[in-house]
Amino acid sequence: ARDTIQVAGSSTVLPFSSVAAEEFGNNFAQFRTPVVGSGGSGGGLRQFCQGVGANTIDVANSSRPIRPNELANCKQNGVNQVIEVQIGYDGIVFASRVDAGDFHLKPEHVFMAQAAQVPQNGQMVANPFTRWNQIDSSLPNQEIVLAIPGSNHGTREVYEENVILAGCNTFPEVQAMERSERNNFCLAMRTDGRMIEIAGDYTETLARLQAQRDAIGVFGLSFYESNRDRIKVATVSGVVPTIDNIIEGTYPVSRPLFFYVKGEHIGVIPGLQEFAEFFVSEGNAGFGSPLEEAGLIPLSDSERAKVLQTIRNRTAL
Amino acid sequence: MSNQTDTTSQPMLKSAVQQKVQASLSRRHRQERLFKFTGLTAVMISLALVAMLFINIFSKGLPAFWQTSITLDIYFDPAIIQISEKPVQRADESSNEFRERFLAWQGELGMINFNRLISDSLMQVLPDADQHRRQILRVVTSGERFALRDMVKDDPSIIGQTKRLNLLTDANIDVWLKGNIDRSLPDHQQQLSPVVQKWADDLYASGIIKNRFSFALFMNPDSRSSLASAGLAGAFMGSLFMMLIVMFLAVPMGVAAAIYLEEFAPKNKITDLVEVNINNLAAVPSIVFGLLGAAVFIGWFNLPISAPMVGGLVLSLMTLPTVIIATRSTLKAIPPSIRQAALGLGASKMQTIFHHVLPLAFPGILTASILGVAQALGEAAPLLLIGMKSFVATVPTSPFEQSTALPVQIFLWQGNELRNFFEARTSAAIIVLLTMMISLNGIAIWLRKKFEQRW
Amino acid sequence: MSNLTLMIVLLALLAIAYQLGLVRTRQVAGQNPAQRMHSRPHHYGVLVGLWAVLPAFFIFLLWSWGSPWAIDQLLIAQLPESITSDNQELRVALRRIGNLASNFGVVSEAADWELQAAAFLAETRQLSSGLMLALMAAVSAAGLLYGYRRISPLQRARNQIEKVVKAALVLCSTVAILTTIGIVLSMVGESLRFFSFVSPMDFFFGTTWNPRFSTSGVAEGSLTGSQGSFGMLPLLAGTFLIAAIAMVVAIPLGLLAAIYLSEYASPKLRATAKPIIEVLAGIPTIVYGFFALVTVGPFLSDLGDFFGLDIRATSALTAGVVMGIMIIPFISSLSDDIITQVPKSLRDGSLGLGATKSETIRKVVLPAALPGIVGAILLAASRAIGETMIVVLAAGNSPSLTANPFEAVSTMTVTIVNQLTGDNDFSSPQSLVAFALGLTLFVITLLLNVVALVIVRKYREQYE
Amino acid sequence: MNQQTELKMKARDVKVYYGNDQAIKGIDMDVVKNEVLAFIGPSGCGKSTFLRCLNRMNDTIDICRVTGTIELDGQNMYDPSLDVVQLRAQVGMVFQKPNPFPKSIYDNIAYGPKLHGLASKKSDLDDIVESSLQKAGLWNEVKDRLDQPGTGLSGGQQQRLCIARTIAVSPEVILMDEPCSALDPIATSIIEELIDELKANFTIVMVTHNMQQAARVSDRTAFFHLGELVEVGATNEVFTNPKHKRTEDYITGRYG
Amino acid sequence: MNQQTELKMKARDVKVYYGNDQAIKGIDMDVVKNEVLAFIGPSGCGKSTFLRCLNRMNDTIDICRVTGTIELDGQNMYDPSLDVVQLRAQVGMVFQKPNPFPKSIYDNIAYGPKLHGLASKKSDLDDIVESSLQKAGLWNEVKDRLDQPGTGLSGGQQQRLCIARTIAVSPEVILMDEPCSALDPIATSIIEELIDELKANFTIVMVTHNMQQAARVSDRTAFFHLGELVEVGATNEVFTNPKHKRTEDYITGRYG
Ligand SMILES: Nc1ncnc2c1ncn2[C@@H]1O[C@H](COP(=O)(O)OP(=O)(O)OP(=O)(O)O)[C@@H](O)[C@H]1O
Ligand SMILES: Nc1ncnc2c1ncn2[C@@H]1O[C@H](COP(=O)(O)OP(=O)(O)OP(=O)(O)O)[C@@H](O)[C@H]1O
Ligand SMILES: [Mg+2]
Ligand SMILES: [Mg+2]
Repeated sequence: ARDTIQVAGSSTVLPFSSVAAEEFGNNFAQFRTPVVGSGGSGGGLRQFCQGVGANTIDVANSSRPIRPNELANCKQNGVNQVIEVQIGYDGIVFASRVDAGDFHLKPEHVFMAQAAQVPQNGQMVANPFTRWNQIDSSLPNQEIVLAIPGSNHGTREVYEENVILAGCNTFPEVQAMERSERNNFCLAMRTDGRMIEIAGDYTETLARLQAQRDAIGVFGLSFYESNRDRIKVATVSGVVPTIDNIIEGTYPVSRPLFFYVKGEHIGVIPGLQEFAEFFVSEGNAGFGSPLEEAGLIPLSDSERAKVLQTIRNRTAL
Repeated sequence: MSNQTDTTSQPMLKSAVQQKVQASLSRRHRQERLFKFTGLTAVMISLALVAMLFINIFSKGLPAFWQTSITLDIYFDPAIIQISEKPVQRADESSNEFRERFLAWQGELGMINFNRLISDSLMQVLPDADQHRRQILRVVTSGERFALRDMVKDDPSIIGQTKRLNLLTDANIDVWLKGNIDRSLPDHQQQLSPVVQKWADDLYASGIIKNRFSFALFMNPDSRSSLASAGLAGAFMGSLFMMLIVMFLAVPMGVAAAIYLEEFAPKNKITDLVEVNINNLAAVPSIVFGLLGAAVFIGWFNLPISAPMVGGLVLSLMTLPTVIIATRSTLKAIPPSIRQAALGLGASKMQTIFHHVLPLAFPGILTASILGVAQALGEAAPLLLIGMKSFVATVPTSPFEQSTALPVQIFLWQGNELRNFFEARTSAAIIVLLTMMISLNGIAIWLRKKFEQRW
Repeated sequence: MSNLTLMIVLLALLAIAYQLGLVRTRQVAGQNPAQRMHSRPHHYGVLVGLWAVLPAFFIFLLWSWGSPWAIDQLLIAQLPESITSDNQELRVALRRIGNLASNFGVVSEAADWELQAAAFLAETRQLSSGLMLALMAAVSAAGLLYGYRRISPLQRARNQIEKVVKAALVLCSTVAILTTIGIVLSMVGESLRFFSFVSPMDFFFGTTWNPRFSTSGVAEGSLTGSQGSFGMLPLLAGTFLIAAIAMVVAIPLGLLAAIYLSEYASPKLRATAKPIIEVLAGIPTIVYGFFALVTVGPFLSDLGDFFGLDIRATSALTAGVVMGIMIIPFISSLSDDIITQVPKSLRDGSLGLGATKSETIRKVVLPAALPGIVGAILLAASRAIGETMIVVLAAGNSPSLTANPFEAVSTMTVTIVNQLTGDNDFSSPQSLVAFALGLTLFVITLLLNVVALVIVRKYREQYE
Repeated sequence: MNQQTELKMKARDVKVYYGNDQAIKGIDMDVVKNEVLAFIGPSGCGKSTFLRCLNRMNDTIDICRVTGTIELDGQNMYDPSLDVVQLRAQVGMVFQKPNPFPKSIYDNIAYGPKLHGLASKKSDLDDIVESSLQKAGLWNEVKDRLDQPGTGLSGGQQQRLCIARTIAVSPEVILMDEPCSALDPIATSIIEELIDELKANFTIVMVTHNMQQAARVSDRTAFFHLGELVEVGATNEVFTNPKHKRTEDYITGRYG
Repeated sequence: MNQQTELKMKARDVKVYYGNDQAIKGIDMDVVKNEVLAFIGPSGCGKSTFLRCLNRMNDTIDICRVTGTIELDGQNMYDPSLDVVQLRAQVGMVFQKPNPFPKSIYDNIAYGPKLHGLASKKSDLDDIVESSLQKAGLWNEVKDRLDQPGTGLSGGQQQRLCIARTIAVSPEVILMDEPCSALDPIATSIIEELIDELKANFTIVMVTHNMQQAARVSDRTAFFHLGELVEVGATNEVFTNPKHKRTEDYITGRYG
C-alpha cells in the first residue's frame, strides 16, 4: 500500500512533529520522510478515526487527550488500537511588546482584566477596569487589551483552567457560588473589544501586538524564544516561564502534548513503529535534543521510558 | 472653451431654446470633466493599489533571494569517516538483496558525525573557536551535514580529499548579518550569543561569509530542523502538478459543460436551475470543496492522501464554475452568422461548434481558463482537509506522491516562529507564486493577441 | 496503479480499433461504388473504436461499483450465524476481516473463522478482478467485432458519434450538479448530528455566538457546565457587514474604472491597465490578509484617531476594505466587457440629442448594462461572502451582533474553518456546527443567486 | 438655388476618411431652410457618412476623419471652438433602426429637455412631452401608457417615438438615416406624412434607399455614387430628367 | 405550372410559428428544376422565414416551429428520419451578409467538400476549389492569394466567395437571402450575371427587396405579404400584369 507515514493534527505539535519527521527521514535511509499535516487536534483525530486502510492517516497529533466520544467513534469505524503517546509539554506565556511595560501578572489580574463582571466589595459589578494599574498599582499604566487564543484552540482550555479559573476562585465572593454557576461567571468575557480572540496561529497574535502597542498576547514558549527581540514575557505568579521552571512545575501554565498511533497500521505502513519509537527516543525528545531546541519541554526520563514501553507493547486505549 | 463659443455666437440671433441650451453648457461640461476625472481616478487608484501591494511584497521578499553562506575547506577526514566499501550490485545477487546491503551501508553512513568535519574546518578560520566548542556549530545550518553525507554517499572516493564548499549559515546568522534584528538589543533579547555575533561579523568582513544568491530556496524542499535550508522546490512541484491537473481537467470539462449548456441544452426550468447552481458553486467557500474532496476522492476512490492528484481534482471542481461561466459568455459572443454559414453548408451542429465556434472562442476560453487556474493556484483552504496542508520534506516526482503547495508553504512559513528569518522568506515565496501566476497570465495574453491578430 | 494501466490498455485498444475500422470502411466503400458512404471513413473508425472500448469501460465502472457489495454478500453467507444476526457485530467483523485480508493488523488474536473468511475474501477479490478483466476482454472483442461488421454505407456513423459526444458533454455539465449534490450530502449528515445537540431555533435565531471549547464527555471538574451558545445571527450579520463594506469599496472603484477604460481610455491604456488590475484577483488571499493586518488596519486606526473616531485595527472595516480591493477586478473587468457590449445605437441616440458623453453613460449606457453589471456584482458579492483568509486575519474574530463597521466581527466562513480545524472534539457540537454553518451559507447564497437571476430576467424582458 | 430661400447649411469640399479609405471625395452641398432634402444612391456610396457629418456624429467613430467646412447658419461647425453638444441640440438625428432608450416613454421624450434644462417645472416638461408626441402623431396611441417602456412599442411607434424625442429639444434641422427601412408599409406611410408636416417647422435631411419614397416626400434630391455627389436638384427634375447618365441608370434600376 | 417542367420542391400548407406568433400562414408552393425563383414583399412579410424552411435552417432557431410538408425530389424533408445534414448538402444557402469563415480563402471553399468527403486526394480538392471559384467568377481575382484570409476580401468578393463555397459541395438547390443587399453596384451586377449562369446547373431560390433585380434575374416571382403568398407566376406576368391589388400596390411603390 502506502510507503509514507501520514501524520496530521494539532498545529501546536506540528513544528515538533515536523522536526522529528525530518530527522527520522534523514536517519533512516530505508524509510521515506513522514508527511506531517495540520488541521487541529480535532481535525487530525477526525481523519485518524475514519477507519483503517491506506487512505487514512497513521498518526494523529493532539494537544489534548483523546475524548471518550472520539474514541468510541474510532472503535465504531474499526480503529481499535489507539496507542496514546505523550511527547512532552508546551509552555504558554503572556508577552507584551518590548517597548511596552513590564508585567508581573497573577491569575487574578488576568481574570479581572477579561471578566465581564468582577467582584467588588461583595458585589458583582460590570468590569470597570480600562488600565492595568487600576487592577493593581504594581502593573504598568497601560490600556487593557488582551489577545487570547480563540475558543477553537486547545490552548484556550488551558488558559481558562490554569489562569482564569484559578484567578477567579481566589475571590471569596466566587467561592460562595454554586459550582456550576461559578464557571459560567468566571468564564464570561467582557465584550467591549478589549479581548481579541485569535483563531489563527501565534504569528497572528504577534501581528496584533505590532498593530496595537498596548496589547498583551498569549504565546507558546518556543514562539517567544524565537522572537525575543520583539516581545518580552510576563511572569505569572512571580515565576519566569523557562523550560526548567516548567519541568519543575513552578510555572503554572503548561499542557501535555500527545500523538496517537494507529496500531492496525503498524507492520503495514513501513517504518511506523520505528517512527513512533524514534519520536520519543532520547536523541530526539530528551534533554538537549532537537525537540527541546524547538521549544518543547521534554518528559522526564522515567516518563519517557514508560511511554516507550507503551509503544513497544502496543498498549491501546 | 464656452467663453469662445459665447463670443463667436454673440452676433447671431439664437432661439430661446438654444439660449437655454447654451446656459446649461458650462455646468454640463464641468460635470463631464468631473466624471471623466473620477473615472481616471478610479483607474489610477486601482493601479496604485496593485503597485502598493507589489512594492509591499517585493521590498520584503527580494532580499530573501540572497542568503548568507560560508566558504569552507572541508577535509573529508578518513579518521572520522570510517566506513566499509560502498556496495555494488553483484551479478549473482537479486536486486532485493542488493538493496538490503546498500541500506545497511547507508545505516553505517548515518552513524558518522559529519558535524565534526564542519567544526574542524571552522576551527581553521576561527582562531578562538577552541574556547567555545559548543557554539561553533551554530554558525552553519544543521542540514548541511546531510549535504556532506550525501556527497560521500554519491562518491566515496571523496574521502581523504579537501573540498572547498559553500555552506549555508544558520538562519540566525543570516538575520544578524542582514540587520533584520536590532543589533543594539541587549544580549538576552538576541538569538545569537555575543561570540557568534562577533564570529559572524569577522567572517563577513573577511569575505568568508558572503551574501549569495540562494539556490537552496529553489532546489530544496521545506525543512524544519534546518531552517536556513528550507526551500520551495517541493511546494513548487506540488503546485505545478495541481496546475497541470486543473488545466487538463477543469478546463476541458468546463468548456464541454459550457458548450452543452450554451449550444445544446433546451432553455427551460432545468437549465435555469443548472445556471443558478453553477453561479452558486462559485460562491461556495473553498474549504467546503475540501470536505467534499476528502469524502469523495480519498474516502470513495481510495486516492492517496496529501497527493497533488487529489488536490488537483478538488481545485478542478472549485474552478469548474469559473471556467463554465466565462466560457459561456465567450460562446455567446461568437456571431451567429458563422454558425449559419457552417450549418448551411451541411455541417452538423457538432461539427459547426468544433470546427468554427471553438477556434473562434479560443482566446476567450483561454482567458477564462487562466483566470480559473490562477485562482486555484492561490487556494490553500481546501487543501487542508485532504492532507496537503502539510510539512513535506521531499520533492514529489509524480502527482501521486505526497506534496504540499505554494500557498500552503506560504501559510506554513508565515506561521514559523522564527519571524526574523521567515518574514522575508514568506514574501519570497509569495513572489514565486505571483511570478508563476503572472507568467500564466502573460502567456494567456500573448496567446490571446496571437489568435486575435490572425484574422 | 493497476487501474491506470487498464485505462492505458483501453486507449491503445481504441487506437487499434480505429485503424481496423478505417481499413474496413475503405473495403466497404470499394465494394459498393454506387452507394455513397453516409459518413466519412474516420467516423466509422471512431465508431468501431467506441464499440470496442465503451462497453468494456461501462463494465469496469459497473463492476467496480457493484462487486464490493456482491463480495460482501458472499462473505456474509460464509460467516457463522451468531455474528450475522447482530448488525453491529457484523459490521465490526466485516471490518476486521477486511483488515486481515489487506494485511492490516487487528486487535487480539484473529479467530479461525475470521482467518478463513479473510482468506476467502482475498481469494474472491482476486477472482472478481480476474473475472472482470476476462469479461472486459470478451466484451471488448465482441464490441469490436460488432462495430466492425456493422460498417455499411447506410450506417449513420457520424450521427452516432455525435450522440456519444453529446452524452459526454451532458456528463460534463452534470459534474457541476453532482458537485452540488456531493457538497450537500457531505454536510447534511453531520448537520443533523449537530441539531441533535442544539435546537435549530437556538442556532438560527440565537444572538450569542460563544461555543466554548468542546466539553462533551469531559469528566466533572474541568470546564463543565453550560455547553456554550450557538446562535448564528452574529456570524450572519458579520458576513453581510463585511461583504457590504467590500461592495461599497469595490462597486464605485470597479465600476468607475470599467467606465473609464471602456468609454474614455485609449485602446492602449485599456490593453495595459485591464490585465494589471486583473492581477488583484490573482493575489493569494493570505497576502491580502497580512496586508490588511499589518498595513491597512493600523492606517485606518490612525485615521480614525485623527477624526476622533474609535476604529479598531482589526475590524469589519479593515477586512471589508481589503476584500473590496480584492474583488475590484471582478467588477471592473466583467463590467467593462458588458458596457462595451451595449449597442452603439443607444449611445448614438443619446449623443444625437446633444447629450455629453458622461450624460450618455450615466443615463443611457449604465441603465442598459444594468442586468449584466448586476450579474458581475453578484459574482463579486458571492466571492466576498465565500472569502475566508482576509477575514481570519483582519476582522478581529469577535462574533458580536453589531452594525458598527469599526468594531471587530466574525463571519460564517471563518467560523467554519476555525471550528472544523481547531482542537475541538470532532464529535462535539463545537466541531459539527461547521457543517450546519456551511449548509446554511450554501442555502443563503443559493437564494441570493435565485433572486439575482429573477432580477436580471425581469430587466431583460422589460427592455428587449 | 433660389436666392430668396434662406440657406441653413453649407458644405464645401467635404472629404471623409475611415482610416486610409476615403468614403467621401469632396462634396459641396447647400441645405435650404424648411426643405426636405433626400439622399439617394446605391449601398455604400457614402450617404450615411455624409449625413453624419452634418451634426458631427462621425466624431464618435474613432477612425473617422473629416476635412472641409460645413456651416450651420454661417458658422463653421468643425471649428474646434464650437461646442458639439450645442450643435447636436440644433441638428437632431433619427436613425435607421429605431433605438428608444430602455426607459419609459415619458422619460424617452423628457430625456433631451431635461439634459438641456429646457423645462424648469414638471408641468413645462409635461407640456413638452405632450406636444412632441403630438407632433410625431403618437400622442393618442401612448397617452395612457407613458410610464411603460419605450422598447415595448411596435417598430413604427418606436420610430415615431425617436422622432418625437428629437423634436422635443426643438432642433432646427433633423437628419434622418433611412428612417423607414425597418418599418412595415403602414408605419412607413404614417412617417412619411409626419415628415410632410414637420417641414413647416424644421429643415429635414433624409437618406432613403426607396426611390418612390424620395419621390413622394422630398423637395430636393441628391444622388450619391462612390463617395461623390453626382447631382442634386428638385426632386421631380432628378427623377424625370436626370442630368447624368449614372443617375438615370440608377433610378431606372440598372443597379443597386 | 408547366407539366413538362420537372418539380424540384413542393411545399404544402406550410405554417411557421415563432413562439406564439405565426409568421407564415399556410403556404403552398412549387419550385421547378433549374429555374430562378424570386421572393419579393415588404419587410417582415416572411420571405426569409419561408426561405429558411426550404433547407430547415429554421431548426436552428429555438422558438421556431414548422408544420406542413415540404418535399425535395418527392421526399418529405421534415420527416424525422431524414438526415438534416445531408439535406443541407443538397440545398445550399447564401446569406444576406457575406459571412466567410475566418480561415484562408482555400479553406473556406475546401471546408464543405472535406466535410462531406467529396475529395479523397489533395489534388481533387484543389480541383474543386478552383472550379468553384471559377464558377463564382472569383478565380482570377484570388488565385494568387488562396492562403490569405477570406475575411480580407471586399464585400462583393466575400459574397462571391460564399457562393463559391456553396457551389463547392454541389448542391441541387441554392437558396439566397438578399445576396446583394450589402453590395455595391458593380459587385451586384457580377453576382446577377453569376446567378444567370448558375441556373444551368442549379435550381435557385432568392429573396430580394430590389424589384428591378427580381425583374432582371428571375424566371418566376412570388409575392409575399403578411405571411401569406399573395401570388406567384412568371416574372414578367407578375410585374406587368399582377393579378392582385396588393401586388400591384407594392410593385408600384405604394408602400415598402
Ligand atoms: N465605421 C466605419 N468604419 C470603416 N468604414 C466605414 C464605416 N462606416 C462606413 N464605412 C465605409 O464607408 C463607405 C460609405 O459608407 P456609408 O455607410 O456612408 O454608405 P451608405 O451610402 O449609407 O450605404 P447604405 O445604403 O448601405 O447605408 C462604405 O465603403 C463603408 O464600408
Ligand atoms: N428569430 C426570430 N424570432 C422571432 N420572430 C422572428 C424571428 N425571425 C423573424 N421573426 C418574425 O417573423 C416575421 C417574418 O420575418 P422574416 O425575417 O421572415 O421577414 P422578411 O420578409 O425576411 O423581412 P426582411 O425583408 O426585413 O428581411 C417578422 O414579423 C419577424 O419579426
Ligand atoms: Mg447608410
Ligand atoms: Mg429577410
